[in-house]
Amino acid sequence: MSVQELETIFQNKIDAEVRIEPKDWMPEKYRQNLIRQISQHAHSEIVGMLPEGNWISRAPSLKRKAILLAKVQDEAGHGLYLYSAAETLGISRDEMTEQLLSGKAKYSSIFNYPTVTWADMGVIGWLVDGAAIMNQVPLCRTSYGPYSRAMIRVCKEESFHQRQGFESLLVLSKGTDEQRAMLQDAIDRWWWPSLMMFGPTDDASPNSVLSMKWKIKRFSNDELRQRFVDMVAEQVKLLGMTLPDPDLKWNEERKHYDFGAINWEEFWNVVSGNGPCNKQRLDARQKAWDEGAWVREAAVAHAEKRRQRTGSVAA
Amino acid sequence: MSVQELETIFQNKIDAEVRIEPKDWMPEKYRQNLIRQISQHAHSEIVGMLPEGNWISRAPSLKRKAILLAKVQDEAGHGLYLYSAAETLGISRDEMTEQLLSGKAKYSSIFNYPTVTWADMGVIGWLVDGAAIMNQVPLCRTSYGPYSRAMIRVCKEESFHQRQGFESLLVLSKGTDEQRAMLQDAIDRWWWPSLMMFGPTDDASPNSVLSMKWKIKRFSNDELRQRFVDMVAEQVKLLGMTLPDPDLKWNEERKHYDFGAINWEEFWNVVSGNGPCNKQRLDARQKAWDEGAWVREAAVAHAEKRRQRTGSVAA
Amino acid sequence: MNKELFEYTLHLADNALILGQRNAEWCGHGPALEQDIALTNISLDLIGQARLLYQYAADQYNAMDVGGQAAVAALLPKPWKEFNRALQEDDLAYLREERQFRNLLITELPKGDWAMTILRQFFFSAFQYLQYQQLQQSSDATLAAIADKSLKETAYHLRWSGEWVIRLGDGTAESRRRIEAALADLWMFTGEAFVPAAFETGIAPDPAALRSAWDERIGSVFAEATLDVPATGTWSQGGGKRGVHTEHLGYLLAEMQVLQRTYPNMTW
Amino acid sequence: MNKELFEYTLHLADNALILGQRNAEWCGHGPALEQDIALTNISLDLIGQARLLYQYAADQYNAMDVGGQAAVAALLPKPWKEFNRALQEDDLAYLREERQFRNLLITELPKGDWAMTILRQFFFSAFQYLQYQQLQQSSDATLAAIADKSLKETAYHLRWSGEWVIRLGDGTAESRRRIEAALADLWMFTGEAFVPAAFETGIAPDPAALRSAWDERIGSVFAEATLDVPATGTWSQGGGKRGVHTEHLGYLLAEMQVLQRTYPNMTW
Repeated sequence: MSVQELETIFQNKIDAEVRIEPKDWMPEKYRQNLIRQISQHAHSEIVGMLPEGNWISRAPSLKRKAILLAKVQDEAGHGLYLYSAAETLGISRDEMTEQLLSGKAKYSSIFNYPTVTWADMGVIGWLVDGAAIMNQVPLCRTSYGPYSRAMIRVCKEESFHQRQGFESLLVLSKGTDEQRAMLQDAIDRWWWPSLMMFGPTDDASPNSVLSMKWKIKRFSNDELRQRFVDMVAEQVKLLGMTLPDPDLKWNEERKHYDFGAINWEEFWNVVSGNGPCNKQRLDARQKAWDEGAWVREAAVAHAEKRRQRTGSVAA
Repeated sequence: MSVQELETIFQNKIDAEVRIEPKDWMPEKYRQNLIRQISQHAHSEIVGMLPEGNWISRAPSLKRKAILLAKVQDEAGHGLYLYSAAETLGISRDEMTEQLLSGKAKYSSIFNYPTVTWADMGVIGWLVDGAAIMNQVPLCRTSYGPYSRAMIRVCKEESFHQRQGFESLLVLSKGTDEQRAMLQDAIDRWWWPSLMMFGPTDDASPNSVLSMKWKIKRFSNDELRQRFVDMVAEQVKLLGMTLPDPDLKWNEERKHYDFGAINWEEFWNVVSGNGPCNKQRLDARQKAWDEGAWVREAAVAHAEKRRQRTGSVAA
Repeated sequence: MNKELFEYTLHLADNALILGQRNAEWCGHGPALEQDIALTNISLDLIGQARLLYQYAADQYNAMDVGGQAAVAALLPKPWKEFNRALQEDDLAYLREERQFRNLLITELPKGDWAMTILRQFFFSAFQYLQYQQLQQSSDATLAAIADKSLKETAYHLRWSGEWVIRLGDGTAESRRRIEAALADLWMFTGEAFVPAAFETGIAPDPAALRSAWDERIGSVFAEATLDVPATGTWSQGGGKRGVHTEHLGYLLAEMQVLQRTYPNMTW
Repeated sequence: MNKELFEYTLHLADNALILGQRNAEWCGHGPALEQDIALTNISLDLIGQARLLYQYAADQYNAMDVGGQAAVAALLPKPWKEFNRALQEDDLAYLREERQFRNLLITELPKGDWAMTILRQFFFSAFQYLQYQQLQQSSDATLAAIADKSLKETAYHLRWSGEWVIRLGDGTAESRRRIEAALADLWMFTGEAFVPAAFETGIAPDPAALRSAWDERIGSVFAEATLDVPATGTWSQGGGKRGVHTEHLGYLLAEMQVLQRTYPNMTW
């Protein structure tokens, strides 16, 4: 079959909502696009452990400590599913880790902001996980089978995290003046970075067109961002808090909330390495990787010794 | 002159209270004895920085933080004077450090106990520095000149530390119930180890006889210990606290306080390496030494570059 | 009697909490994702056990008569005395002072490298497993139930850490060097568990009776790991069970308790 | 006006305290006794400066009328509000929360290795020296007097740290590698000092005016150290002056404040 014929079959499958599986033929660009996106998503889970991990040791109750630990652990699990999904496309976890550490692969810029108070834990669950879910739910139907299946598991757990996050904020919102002030402060700091999580506006989003055609993506950045604003603008009322945007208001005509201009200069700054914690996050991953090297080597060496012993017994 | 004549001259000087100076002839055993004692004393100052250093970051007021920092810094200074005094006997600071780290040279066992609460800072000043001064004041008249002069400076500062320590305990003793309980607890933990600082009883003290003859030492361990008990048994009343010894009581006949039996098994255990913090203290010194190596090397290399440049300019 | 049970319950809870807290420091920093997840699991199990035990200790206290409460007053968190409400699990975890903690010293030591963490976990789990086995038979129904529930978890911790001891001992030269260094640091902290404290009487089983089974377990794993077991009967550290801790615990508590100290008696 | 001066005084005090606290971590652990002593001296100087500045801030507050006090309420330590006594230096150091601290981010970064500590001290002292020089001329007599007293100390810190930058830059390959790594970590934290905060108006001199003199000082020492000065005008971290700190400060405060949080309002 010619490449053109293969491409036609491929696109027909996509259009018919048939999942592409690892052994199926796929355009090289589709494969590369997926590797980029899945590994970026996996890296985001792993780097995303750090800002929340920052408060595990200081969680204010044992119940919250356990919830937070379990949540960060889930993120490690998501990283595992996603690395596995990407591996079906012919790249190893070690290669992906190399790309993360060298800066070649990206991760979500939101994790380059510091977690400054305990309230950040709940607000991350609510806004950051909320934005992530908004991005991710459509990915449960994405055209590549292993990715879609990984996302179904991820989304289920993420929704749970988001509910937990919001629940912890409800507790704060009913708490003392200090707790309410802490909550408002956290919302003020995380609101705009959360909006940036949907990526550049549609006209400035280079990879989007092809991703839509191949049904890797199903909604544009701006569509998803608007949905998120509409959702959060209502939820924040339940907390008795406000969003730090004087331009936020319901537009009866559009049946959507209008909102103020996003500081794209900050966005590109953080993406290009100049966020408050970019270096700190990569240094932490590099350190874990380097300090884990002897452990991974020992595990391999021991397994090899075992194998040889079993072999010689069998022989 | 024969060695015997030299020895006679030497002992006459000693008996006439003339100080021995670095260039004077001295018996090899006198030299070795002094090196052992002075370097042990220097090491004690340096290792002694660690238990107190443990509370610098947590001192409960800025005034106390500054006092504690300055005190620990003074101990570094004492270490410097004493290493310098020992160096006049033909041993380098690096050699002495090697001996400390290898375990060949000892330091005062008192520093192998952990500092558990803030009250330990004051109690160390009062009891540990108090016992040290009791040991050290006679050393201001010790027969070896550089050692005697170093000790005059050391003792002056130590007395100041002891007064400061006691003053901080007076504050605690007038404080809240918690502060008083913290103080009594610290006294209970440090009392017996402080008594052990005077070393084994006279009949079990191997180096003492010669040291007395050479006027390196001037009072026996038991004499000094008794003076210390007599002093502290009175001072503790000013604090409204008690010493943890049911046998402690004034003996009208001896005009001294009687006191209970010391647990010499614990003493020898700690001396031989089995104290609560022996390994921790040496590990800390080893770490500082190892991590400082590149710094010391850089300083030497830079000085050498400078010297060469100056040389070539001059040439 | 009540006092001993209360203090013993705190001892068990403190062991679980402090080691859980230490292990949690690895979360996000493990040598590989799988190990990160496994150690976090252990940490979660331990914190879960601590919660059950603190709740039980609080229940005991709340049910005591005035005389019983007075007898354990020295173990209670001071700030709580002004809250005017029943004692709760978090009061015990977050508001007691260092001298009131009854955990074994081995649980509070810094996490060190992976070898230190693994070996400490192995030593501790081997003890805790035997301790919970004894407690399953306890006449105290609540302790027996908690032990029963926790035993499955601990069996897993023991197996997992034992496998890692074997991997590191019989892995590379580097892993062997590291686990031997960890052994040199840790061995002196292993004896404390077996020396009965004043509160280990009556309902609390005698820990000294567990020593030989523990030795056997260590011996068999070490044999497979090609490691030498240090001489038993050597000198051992102690103090944790009477609240005299290493210099490490204070820092751990300052960090762990900071929010409860800064914002006392709030709901989170 | 009063508010700005109060907040500015806290900013100066927090800078000195937090860096003093960081440097004190070296006490007993320095690369050689002489350096241990020298860095402890710097730490002592900084803590001494912090005490004068906190005392002055407390004096300002205690002398304010009700309106003035209300305007700075958000900067005050909450527990103090129940002490029913005048504000004191230690209340400001020990009982404010992280979001209330106004120090530059560079002062709170972990001490790192000797190269990191030295280079941070050099960058900071070079700024503080210029800042105190400006303040010597201040119309606020107390600030002018504190600056005047502190300037001699700071001149020494600057000279000492500058000499070490030269030693490390022009020492061994290893020392050069390390100071270059420290530079890569620190440079992005150097710009914050020069961006005026809302409280740097009126009595507080304009820090932006100090940039060129600072650049010059850095340039001349770096030249001698054979180090390259990174491009100026690159992106810079910020947030410390409005209380948004790095993830490091919370841990430092938890440790530093633990006794005052555990035993509030006692005399030590």
